[in-house]
Amino acid sequence: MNFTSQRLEPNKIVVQLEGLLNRWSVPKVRRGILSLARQEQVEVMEMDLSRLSKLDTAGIALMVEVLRTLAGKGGKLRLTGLNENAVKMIRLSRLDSAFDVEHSTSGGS
Amino acid sequence: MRHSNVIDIRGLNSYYGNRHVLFDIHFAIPANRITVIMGVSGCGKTTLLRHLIGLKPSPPGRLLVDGEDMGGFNEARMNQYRSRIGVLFQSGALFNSMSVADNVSVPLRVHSKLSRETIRIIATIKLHQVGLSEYCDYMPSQLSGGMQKRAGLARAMAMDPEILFVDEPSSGLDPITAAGLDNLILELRDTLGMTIIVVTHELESALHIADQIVVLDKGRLLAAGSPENIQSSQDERVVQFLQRQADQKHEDTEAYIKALVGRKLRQL
Amino acid sequence: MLRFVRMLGAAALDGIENLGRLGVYFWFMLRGLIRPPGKFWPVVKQIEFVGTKSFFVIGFTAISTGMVLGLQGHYTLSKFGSESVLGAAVALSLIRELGPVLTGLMVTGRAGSAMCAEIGIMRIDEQIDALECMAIDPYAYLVTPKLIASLIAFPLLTAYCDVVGIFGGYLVGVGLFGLNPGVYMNSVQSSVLWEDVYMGIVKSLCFSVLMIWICTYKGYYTGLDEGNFGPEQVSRATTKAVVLSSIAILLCDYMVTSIMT
Amino acid sequence: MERRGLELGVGFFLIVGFGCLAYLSFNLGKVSLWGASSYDVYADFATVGTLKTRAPVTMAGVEIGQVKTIKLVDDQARITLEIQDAVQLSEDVIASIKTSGIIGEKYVSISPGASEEFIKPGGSIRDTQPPLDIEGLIGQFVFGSMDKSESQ
Repeated sequence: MNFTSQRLEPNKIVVQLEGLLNRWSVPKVRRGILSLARQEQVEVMEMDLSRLSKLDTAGIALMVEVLRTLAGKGGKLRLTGLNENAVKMIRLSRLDSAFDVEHSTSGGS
Repeated sequence: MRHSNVIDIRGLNSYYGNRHVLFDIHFAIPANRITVIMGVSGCGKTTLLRHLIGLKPSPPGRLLVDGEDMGGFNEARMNQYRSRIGVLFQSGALFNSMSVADNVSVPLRVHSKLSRETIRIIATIKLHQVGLSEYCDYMPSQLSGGMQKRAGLARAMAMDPEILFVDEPSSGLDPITAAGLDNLILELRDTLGMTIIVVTHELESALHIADQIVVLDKGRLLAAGSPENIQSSQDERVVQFLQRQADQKHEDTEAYIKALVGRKLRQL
Repeated sequence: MLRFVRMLGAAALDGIENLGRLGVYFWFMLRGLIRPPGKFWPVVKQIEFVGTKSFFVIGFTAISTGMVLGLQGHYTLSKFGSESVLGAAVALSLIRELGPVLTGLMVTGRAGSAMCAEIGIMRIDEQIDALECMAIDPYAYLVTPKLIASLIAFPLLTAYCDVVGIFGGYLVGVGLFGLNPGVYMNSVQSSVLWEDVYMGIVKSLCFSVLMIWICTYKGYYTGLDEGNFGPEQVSRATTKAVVLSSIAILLCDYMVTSIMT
Repeated sequence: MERRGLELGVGFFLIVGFGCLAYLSFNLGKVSLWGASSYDVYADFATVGTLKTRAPVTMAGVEIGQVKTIKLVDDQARITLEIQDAVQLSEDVIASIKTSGIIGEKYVSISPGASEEFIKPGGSIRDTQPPLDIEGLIGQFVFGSMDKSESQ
């Protein structure tokens, strides 16, 4: 599990996740991603999941935490590049309305 | 490459002390499918389940997991197998000393390094899936039996298992909740490709969800096949089971009289 | 005749089997020490259950025992005109004997029975099966924290019992019979040796292990003798657990006393 | 909140429990935390009477140690005295066995010496006095053998 972050605008940050995001890898990246979301100016975080091979409920929980951090200061979390697995997991968790999901890549619906 | 049958049962016999409860059971549990084990109470369904989840040791060579003999599992290998499965027990088996959310968190707390926050969110997500997210901080004793069972299902799903064992999911539930559970089970198969084994005696629910139905009777395998096959079966006992006829020949008369008067009939 | 021999044989085999299982159980309980899950909070909770919640009952037992010792001791000693050693009599009998034994018995009745019932209910409700299916060692999860907590709580409760009991004797000796407070305390001080205190600690440690071992074992194997599981098996197991651990504590008390003196 | 109550209860229990245990061990049991704060000195007596191990050893009435062991060596009683580190014994001290009260326990009393040299740990006290033996005393008086030295 790896992630890289990129500051596009002063208030927008793009996080690219790579590999497996599951209950083994979440504890390793949680702190880093949350601290990005906590930065004062950041209002929009975009998570690029296109290189994510697997996502489990722990990964979803991490996204919820990020969402909560951002929502606390009026920010937004945007998910892009979801593969089929990610779309299913989010739908199974009944969170499709909570996340701002971009349904462009690989037909999930 | 994954073995297409997750579990192979090859001639399993089982005993409680001297009592013979399972006779030469033969069937396979295909991956990513729902297998329903049916039968009247006391037919050995639960015993079979206990073999499948390793609570009752299996004789060597009779039970294969991914082609590997479960009878030869040592403790570490068994724990590895168990980390892939989730089990919902008949009673729900919630720990009554802790809240519902804590119950769901137990496997995560023991087996992962996730933070308390993350675990709490996962527990809430799982409870939401079974329709109990408002009851996170209730104690099990404050829930109805059906709710306890649903919370137990949430706990069984906490680790995102590959194989889910469910013992009597709908007994004691109102029809609407039971139908909701059936749909959740179908959804788990469709979205996550889970292998699900359901033990039940409710025919309607079995026909609705099953990809494969296994019928047990008095410890013997009566029939195994798709729901259509089972329904069109010509076997007398299967037909009887399906039509839910009262089982007239259940007890043979002689044994009945003997039990009553303590001696053989002809001696009377 | 033959039947009697067979019955005897069966009983012996049964006994050996039970002993063997008890031994294996003990080993699993110890093995739990080095196995996950983490034990800090469970142990704290158990200390609260075994220790803090026994405070009142132990205090009450101790003070009444101390007062009775004071009364009886004064009666006997005054016949020899040596009331001045009342403190020694009370303190020594409490520290060497009554403190550990009374604490052991009272805590068995209060906490041991509850532990047995708790684990017994978990057994009949499939909760222990559920633990195993989550790949959690039920011994490490359920039993070992209780063992650690008792090993910590028992000596402390015993010490508390001794001190309160000595104070009870003081109340009677000084308050009722007008003994000089200095004489009483001096007699306590000069008679008690480290060896006596040490013996009390050893005893309380032995008793804590015995109580946990027997009470949780009986709970863990609830319904095993009868082969079926139900609430009445839990109550039966609890009764047996309390009786057996009390007997074990008394026997062990004699053995430790005879070895250490 | 529930957790705070738990912590408070357990903390309270631990404080009281360890307090009681400490009182029993240090005050009543006379344990010193600094275990090696004493040294051994030997003394041979013709007889020790009814002296018992763990009897106190005093100097000028102050307890400075206790009797550790009593053994028979060369037809004499050899006792080991455990003396507190803070106390140094001159070479020429005299150890005598005395009785506290009439029916009281025997104890070892050490009368101060004047020498500049001190007994080292593991050394022995040369001058000893056995307990007062009334019968013997009378015998000596009657048969006039007063010049027979009683101590070596």
